[in-house]
Amino acid sequence: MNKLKIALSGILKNNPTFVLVLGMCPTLGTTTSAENGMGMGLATTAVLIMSNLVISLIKNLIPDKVRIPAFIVVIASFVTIIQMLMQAFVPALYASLGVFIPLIVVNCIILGRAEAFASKNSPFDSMLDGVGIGIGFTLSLTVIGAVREILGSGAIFGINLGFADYTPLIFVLAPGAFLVLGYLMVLFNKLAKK
Amino acid sequence: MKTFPIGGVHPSANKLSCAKPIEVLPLPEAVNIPLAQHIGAPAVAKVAKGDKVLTGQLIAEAGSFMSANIHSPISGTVTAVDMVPNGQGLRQMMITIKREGDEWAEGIDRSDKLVRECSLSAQEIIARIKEAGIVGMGGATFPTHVKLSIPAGKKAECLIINGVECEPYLTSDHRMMLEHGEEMVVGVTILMKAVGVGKAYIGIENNKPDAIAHLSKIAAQYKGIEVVPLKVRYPQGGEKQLIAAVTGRQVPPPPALPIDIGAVVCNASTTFAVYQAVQKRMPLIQRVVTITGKNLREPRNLLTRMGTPVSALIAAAGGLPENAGKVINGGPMMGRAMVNLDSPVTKGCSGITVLSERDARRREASQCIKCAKCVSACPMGLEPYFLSKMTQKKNWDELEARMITSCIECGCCQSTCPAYLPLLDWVRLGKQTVMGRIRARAAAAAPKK
Amino acid sequence: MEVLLYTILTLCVLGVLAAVILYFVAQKFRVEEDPRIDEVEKMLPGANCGGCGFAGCRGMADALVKRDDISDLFCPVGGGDCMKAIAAYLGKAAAEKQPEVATVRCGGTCEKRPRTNEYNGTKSCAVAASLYVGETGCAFGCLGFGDCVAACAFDAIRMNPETGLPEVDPDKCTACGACVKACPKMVIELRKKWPKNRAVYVSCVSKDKGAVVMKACKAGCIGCGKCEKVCAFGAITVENNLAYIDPQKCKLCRKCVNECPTGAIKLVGMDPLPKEPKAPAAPKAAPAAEKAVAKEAPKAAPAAEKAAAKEAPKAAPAAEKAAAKEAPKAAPAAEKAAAKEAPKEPSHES
Amino acid sequence: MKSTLVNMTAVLFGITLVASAGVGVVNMITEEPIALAKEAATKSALTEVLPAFESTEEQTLTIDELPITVYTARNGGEVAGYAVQTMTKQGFNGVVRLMVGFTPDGEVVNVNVLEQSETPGLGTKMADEGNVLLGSIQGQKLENKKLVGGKLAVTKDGGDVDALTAATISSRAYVDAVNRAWMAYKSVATGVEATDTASGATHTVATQTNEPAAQEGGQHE
Amino acid sequence: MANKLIVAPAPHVQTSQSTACIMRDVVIALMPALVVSTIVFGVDVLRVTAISVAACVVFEFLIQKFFVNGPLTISNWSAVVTGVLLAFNLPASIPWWIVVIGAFVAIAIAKMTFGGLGKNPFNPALVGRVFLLIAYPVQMTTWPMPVQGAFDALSGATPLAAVKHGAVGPDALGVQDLLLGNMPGSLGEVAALALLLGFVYLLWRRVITWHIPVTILATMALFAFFVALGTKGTENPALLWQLPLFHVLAGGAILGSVFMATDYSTSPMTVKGGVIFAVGIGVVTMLIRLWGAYPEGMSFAILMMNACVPLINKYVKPKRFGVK
Amino acid sequence: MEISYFAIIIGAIFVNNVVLAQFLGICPFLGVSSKVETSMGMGAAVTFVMALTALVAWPIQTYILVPLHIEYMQTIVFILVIAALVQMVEIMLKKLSPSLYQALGIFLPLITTNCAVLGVAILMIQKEFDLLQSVTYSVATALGFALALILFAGIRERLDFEDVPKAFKGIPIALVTAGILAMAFMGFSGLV
Ligand SMILES: Cc1cc2nc3c(=O)[nH]c(=O)nc-3n(C[C@H](O)[C@H](O)[C@H](O)COP(=O)(O)O)c2cc1C
Ligand SMILES: Cc1cc2nc3c(=O)[nH]c(=O)nc-3n(C[C@H](O)[C@H](O)[C@H](O)COP(=O)(O)O)c2cc1C
Ligand SMILES: Cc1cc2nc3c(=O)[nH]c(=O)nc-3n(C[C@H](O)[C@H](O)[C@H](O)COP(=O)(O)O)c2cc1C
Ligand SMILES: Cc1cc2nc3c(=O)[nH]c(=O)nc-3n(C[C@H](O)[C@H](O)[C@H](O)CO)c2cc1C
Ligand code: SF4
Ligand code: SF4
Ligand code: SF4
Ligand code: SF4
Ligand code: FES
Repeated sequence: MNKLKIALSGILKNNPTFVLVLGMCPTLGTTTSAENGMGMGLATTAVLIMSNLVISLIKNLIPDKVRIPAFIVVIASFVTIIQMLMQAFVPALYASLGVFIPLIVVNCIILGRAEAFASKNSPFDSMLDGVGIGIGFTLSLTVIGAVREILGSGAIFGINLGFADYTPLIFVLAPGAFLVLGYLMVLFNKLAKK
Repeated sequence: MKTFPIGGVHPSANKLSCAKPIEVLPLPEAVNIPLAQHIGAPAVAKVAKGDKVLTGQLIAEAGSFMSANIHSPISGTVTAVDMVPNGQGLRQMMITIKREGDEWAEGIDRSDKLVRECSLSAQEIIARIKEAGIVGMGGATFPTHVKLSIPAGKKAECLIINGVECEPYLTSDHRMMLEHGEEMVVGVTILMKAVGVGKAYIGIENNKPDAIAHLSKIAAQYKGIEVVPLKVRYPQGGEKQLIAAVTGRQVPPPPALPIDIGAVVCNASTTFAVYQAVQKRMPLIQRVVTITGKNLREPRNLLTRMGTPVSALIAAAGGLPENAGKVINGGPMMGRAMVNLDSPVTKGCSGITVLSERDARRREASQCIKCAKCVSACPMGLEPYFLSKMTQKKNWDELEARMITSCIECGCCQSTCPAYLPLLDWVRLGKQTVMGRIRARAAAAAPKK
Repeated sequence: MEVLLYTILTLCVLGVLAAVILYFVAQKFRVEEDPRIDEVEKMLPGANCGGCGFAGCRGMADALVKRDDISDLFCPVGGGDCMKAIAAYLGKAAAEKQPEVATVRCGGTCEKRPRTNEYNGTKSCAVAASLYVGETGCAFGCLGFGDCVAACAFDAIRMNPETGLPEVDPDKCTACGACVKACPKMVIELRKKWPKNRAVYVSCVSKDKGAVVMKACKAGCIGCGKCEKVCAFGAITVENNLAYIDPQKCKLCRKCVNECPTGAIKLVGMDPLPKEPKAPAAPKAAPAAEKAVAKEAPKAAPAAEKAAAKEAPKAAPAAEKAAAKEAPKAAPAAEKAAAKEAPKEPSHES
Repeated sequence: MKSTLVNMTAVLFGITLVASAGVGVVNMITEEPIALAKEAATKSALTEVLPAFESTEEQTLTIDELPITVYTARNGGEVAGYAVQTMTKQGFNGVVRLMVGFTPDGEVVNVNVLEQSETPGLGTKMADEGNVLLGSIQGQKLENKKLVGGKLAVTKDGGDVDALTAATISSRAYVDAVNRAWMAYKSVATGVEATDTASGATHTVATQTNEPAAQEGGQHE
Repeated sequence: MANKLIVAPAPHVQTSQSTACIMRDVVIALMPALVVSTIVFGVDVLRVTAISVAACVVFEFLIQKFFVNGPLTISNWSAVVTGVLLAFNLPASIPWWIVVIGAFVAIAIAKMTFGGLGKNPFNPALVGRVFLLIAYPVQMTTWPMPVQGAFDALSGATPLAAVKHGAVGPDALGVQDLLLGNMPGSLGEVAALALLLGFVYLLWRRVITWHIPVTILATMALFAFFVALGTKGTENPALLWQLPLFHVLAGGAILGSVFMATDYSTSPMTVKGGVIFAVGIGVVTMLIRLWGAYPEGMSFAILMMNACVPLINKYVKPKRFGVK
Repeated sequence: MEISYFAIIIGAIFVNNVVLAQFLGICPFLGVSSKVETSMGMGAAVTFVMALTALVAWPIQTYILVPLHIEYMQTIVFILVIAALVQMVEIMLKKLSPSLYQALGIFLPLITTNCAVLGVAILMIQKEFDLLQSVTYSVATALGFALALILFAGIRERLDFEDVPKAFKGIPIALVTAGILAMAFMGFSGLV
């Protein structure tokens, strides 16, 4: 398979958010601002790349019955590592992402890619897949975060755009997350079709 | 005032011809007699091309138990036994007779004399009814002798005469009750004897106060016959609704029948026909047909021989008006729109309604607004909107579970829908399909046993 | 260091415990199952996302293995390739059969069949059919409300507003038969699909007597029987005032087409024979050709047809044109080959 | 691979071994930065609400069933002030956590909102600089305020703390938390148990490295 | 006969009460309340209503024109109803652009996204209202005082808010004030009497049946009665009728139960279902009013029960003829 | 910490509904909600697993992780235990009660990757509940999940029935609906 294609397919064709509709919890829960969305996306990407790599390395060693526990331990280890690193070096972001960092473990994207791709492909390809999907995820989350931030708090990446008094707060709250994602998905599908 | 328990609508009555006495329509030059004028197997023709027949002569015999005899309504020569288009343009086997005078078969008492006494046994009564080829004249055309033969193990408790005539426009039963009330009540006593009950009710909506008064007076002279005035509401004339209105009891969903709760229902005109058949040996060769419509010059009630072309009735009412849009065999709620005006009047035809083009054309349907008016209008407690939509989605199992087979096709739902959705169009289709599936299932299950 | 030790200890103990317990539980509670379910599950992406509508990939695998018709099951993660692979593994690809195409057997266009009334009910053939004869005088023909069009999942059948009749796009039609089932008038038939979508068929289903037909429709079959007489292969029978061409016996010789007084026999993909038919060789050549390839499912076209193809190059695609021109003598062989190949095409298309 | 007992166990053992070793090592590496980060966070919260100080000492009390932490800030041996990490559950959306700084004689130095999930634009104004709530108490001794039943109260309830516009609930929560802080302060600074405190002071740990009650992750927005 | 005969399956009669006719009746039924509201709050009321209606109609038109294919349906008046009801849920002092945003949410998100009239599972006007409430809480909870005879004790809070925060008791406002609308509040909720007039009109025109509104109000009254009984009822018997009456008359109880809970597409299709739905609304409303953070719970309660409607429709079937 | 069970239950089901307010378990919420019956099965399965998780995770945290000062291993340990547990239950259920397996078991693999389960385990520790409170909290949360799922499935069945605009079919309309539902659920805020 064309290596570039593997990496790129995660952005459009296999976009984890808009096409595969996986990993919805962090997608909704952490996108109160562009920055948070991006942070979550990057953290997930890191875990994704590493777990894809490791899983494809050890894929042949794992007996069927313990496949899920084994994969999950690998993933969870990386998540814990990321968690500790973030806690140590970007404590503010860590605080605002809250419980969603440990929950990267159960992000369906990661286990999904592990099973769907990494357990069948070579380590390098798997890593590329992780990169592609990760970028797709990060981009989606950033866009959703940006839209919510603009609509909800009249700012982007924390920069006030000057109409904060007129913006509907609801977009940084739970209902806004669903609405923004819903309409962005329609938009994405329309654009992707063209 | 009594009425049925759920649903129903109030279409404007438009009983234009209710004050018009019954008149006799001149005999037609030729008649077409369909062999299938009733529910069940078609009758079997007993005559062939070229045969001479007399008025009242048997020309086709019941093809099986669930079938009915057919008699010639005129005298003359059989010119054909062939496929002829019916009112809906569909080909149907009919006997065509060219009229030559009006010579009656023997044994038929054509006098007006009222014969009260009837000494026949129940079997004999039913035999005479069968011989006269009587079928339900309220529209369903169910062979009356079949209905009166109570199956073993069941017992009739009361007889209900359907004098409701809840369809807008139609007045034939109304006029019949007014002008032949005496005979009809005798008919009731005969029917009571036939099914072995001591109690009969005549249900009449209270928009016919004259008929209620008239029949009450007559019924008072007989034992066990009671006239029940009913609150005006369509489809009070529906068999199940009428039973519920009169007795308060509800016929369970299909396949249960009225007899399961001990009721037998006969239409008022049928009852009169029964009187004539039993007491006068008069076969069912003519009936009162209302020809009506807002734009007709002269709406009338006409005593018409079977097989007479509908066009003759229209001509007798002053011809088809300039703006006529629809000609309906029956009333506007349940009647069938016709394409072929040369088609014959049959045993089940109680009226011909002519609508102007403006009234005839359906209004443009929009989308359902979930007003639930159809649900509350349905006298069977169904959910017409769901049934209609699910038929379109072909979800037959769900349709069966939602009891689509209970639908009596009264049209309340569709006529009340503010979005003008063609609900019954679909429900009817769904009902047919589901009934087909049920029958197929029964057929598949049967041989195993 | 102590913490590190505890960490390793705890996790390893838990890991081993999990493995041991899982092993014994799996041993003790083993359930025999169709092994293909496991296989199919492995072929699925395993995201357990529920996107297929089943609870997890195993549910989907189970359905794939157990259901006979898997055409409406789809895994959004795995995509089309994945589904194809599984179908191949399970051997559930549609069995190959003689190619057929839906054929609308009604020629009663608006022009040939005057409207006698105006239908104002639900625009559905089923509804109209259960009510009455239809907008025209013909009690058998197409009602024109397009139930068949709605039934087709492949967009292969369209209503032609000019004629008021549905038209099948033979290239899109998969012969699934949905339209045949949908039509309450039984106007549509699945007929043998000839190469280049050629066809000869009676485009009428009216069993009315000739006189009645003529009154209702100028294009109807009046049951005169002329076609039956002219057909050398006994492919045509007239019953109940209606001619029927058996697609298995018909050789596309087209003689009947010119014979029909009302034009009820329709010819597709070929030019008609010249009005005064000569082609003396044709009938004789045909049986021979037939014998030669008697075992082949779609029988080879007679030589006469080849001649026609030459005469009407515009009707035939370029490739065939070339072949016909280059080696007119070899044409039958080429055509035979084409005919043999043809059956496979539609099933690939689906 | 086939699932036999040996290889199942071996594989899971191997994976958990490597994984735990890896995670353990990273933990050892990050332990210190994490602690430092946490300390920095606490410290910055403390410095914001207190006058300059050198060291703190921490003490956890339970007041009205909620854990309240009092940091006694010292300059040398002298008490520089008290910072009270206080909380309430009466916010519009649940928990509100404040850090309230007192001078040794009970003047409110400053209030820092540590955690709240009030409605943005309404209740969240309590965290804005110079909001009316803070304005009502900053630089004042609380016993000099108009008390209702011995407690601070918003104007609507008869007190004299101005409420945030259209956010009385949040304001009440704020005041409730400050009341708690005040009691904790009194109990630590004067050694007298607050009058209506259910249970008294618990343990006192005099180290700075001890984790302050972690900020809960429950907040979602 | 001029033309060909027309043929269609029975029935051959149709009601004259079209969709547009029904919607127009709802608008007419809302007019008394509009008049009272204008008297209470001044011309601002007309401004807000006009903007809301215009915005709803324009949005519906634009969406149908450019995004959905299908016939234009703005002539069926349903957008007008949504517009008026949305306006009735806003304070008179609301800035125009918030009204427009609310109308957009109501029409574009809550209605047209789902396919338009009759397909939306949630009440559009209420979605618009709740959206605004959450998005612009300050503006949405700033109530202007009635132009005449301002009611001091409330100082700009609605009676419900005032009672909730304990500023006044439920008897602070007389029944007369509640009925005639002499209190701060949203446009449509202040005039109980005018709303009841509309109710009677709708009943008379057979647009709605009494089941849902009456059940909601009865549930609320009962709930309040038991609460009063459970708390101070024994000491203060007057509360036993004051609290129920107050909760039924104050706030959006009547507006919501008569006009918004009865919205066809978002309420159950059977009478039995309607009663379940209505009891649910009554209970949830009182829960929120008494113990929740919001002083007014009607909008949330209706939306919440809207979510249950599909389940109710699925499991609650009408009384079938002949089935016991 | 004293918290009334009533408050925990109401809080977890309505006020802080997992799906609509906390954004946990969204994938199965969107995936397994097209039929009411299916979503009931899923709801029951989640309830069962969550109760089990609380029963196991709480002792592990209290008696292993905390005493050994390895709280940072929480994520790994919990998820390993949950995954093994779910798989075990699945295997056992298949054998012991095929009918129950048909109803619930088929949802089990989905639940391993349902972040609501791990999320609840982590949150209940964060909230410093005792064992009984933890179990109450987990079950209530699961019920909240089931409630949202079932309501949602009802609405989606209706949407399917109603032919919503093509562009919105499927997930987008489900998200918009969830948004409105979340708005409605905000009405419960402050209830406890
Ligand atoms: C298959 C069949 C069997 C029937 N058997 C009886 C019967 O045994 N006794 C009876 O009183 N009516 C019987 N009926 C008549 C119906 O109850 C009813 O009178 C008839 O269908 C016309 O009623 P309608 O116009 O309301 O449809 C039967 C009808 C059908 C279709
Ligand atoms: C909706 C509906 C309305 C009916 N209205 C009448 C009516 O007004 N008068 C009547 O005699 N029969 C009416 N019928 C037919 C009766 O159901 C029933 O068939 C008839 O009373 C039985 O008597 P018969 O068999 O003598 O016709 C109606 C049927 C239906 C389904
Ligand atoms: C969407 C919304 C969010 C709200 N958020 C808060 C809040 O965060 N804090 C608060 O005290 N009240 C909040 N409220 C409650 C109301 O504004 C309530 O009326 C107010 O707290 C009491 O009114 P008052 O402060 O004007 O007297 C909110 C109301 C709405 C509609
Ligand atoms: C009795 C009745 C009540 C209505 N109530 C509302 C309402 O509360 N909110 C609204 O947006 N539309 C309402 N409408 C208008 C219309 O039904 C609504 O826009 C539909 O929900 C759109 O599908 C109502 C209509 C009627 C007939
Ligand atoms: S036609 Fe059928 S569904 Fe419609 S109202 Fe009558 S009984 Fe009910
Ligand atoms: S009457 Fe018409 S608009 Fe009303 S619910 Fe029934 S189908 Fe829908
Ligand atoms: S429905 Fe099937 S057979 Fe008919 S046209 Fe379409 S593909 Fe062909
Ligand atoms: S072919 Fe049949 S289904 Fe198709 S339009 Fe004609 S009548 Fe209808
Ligand atoms: S990310 Fe939470 S369930 Fe998928």
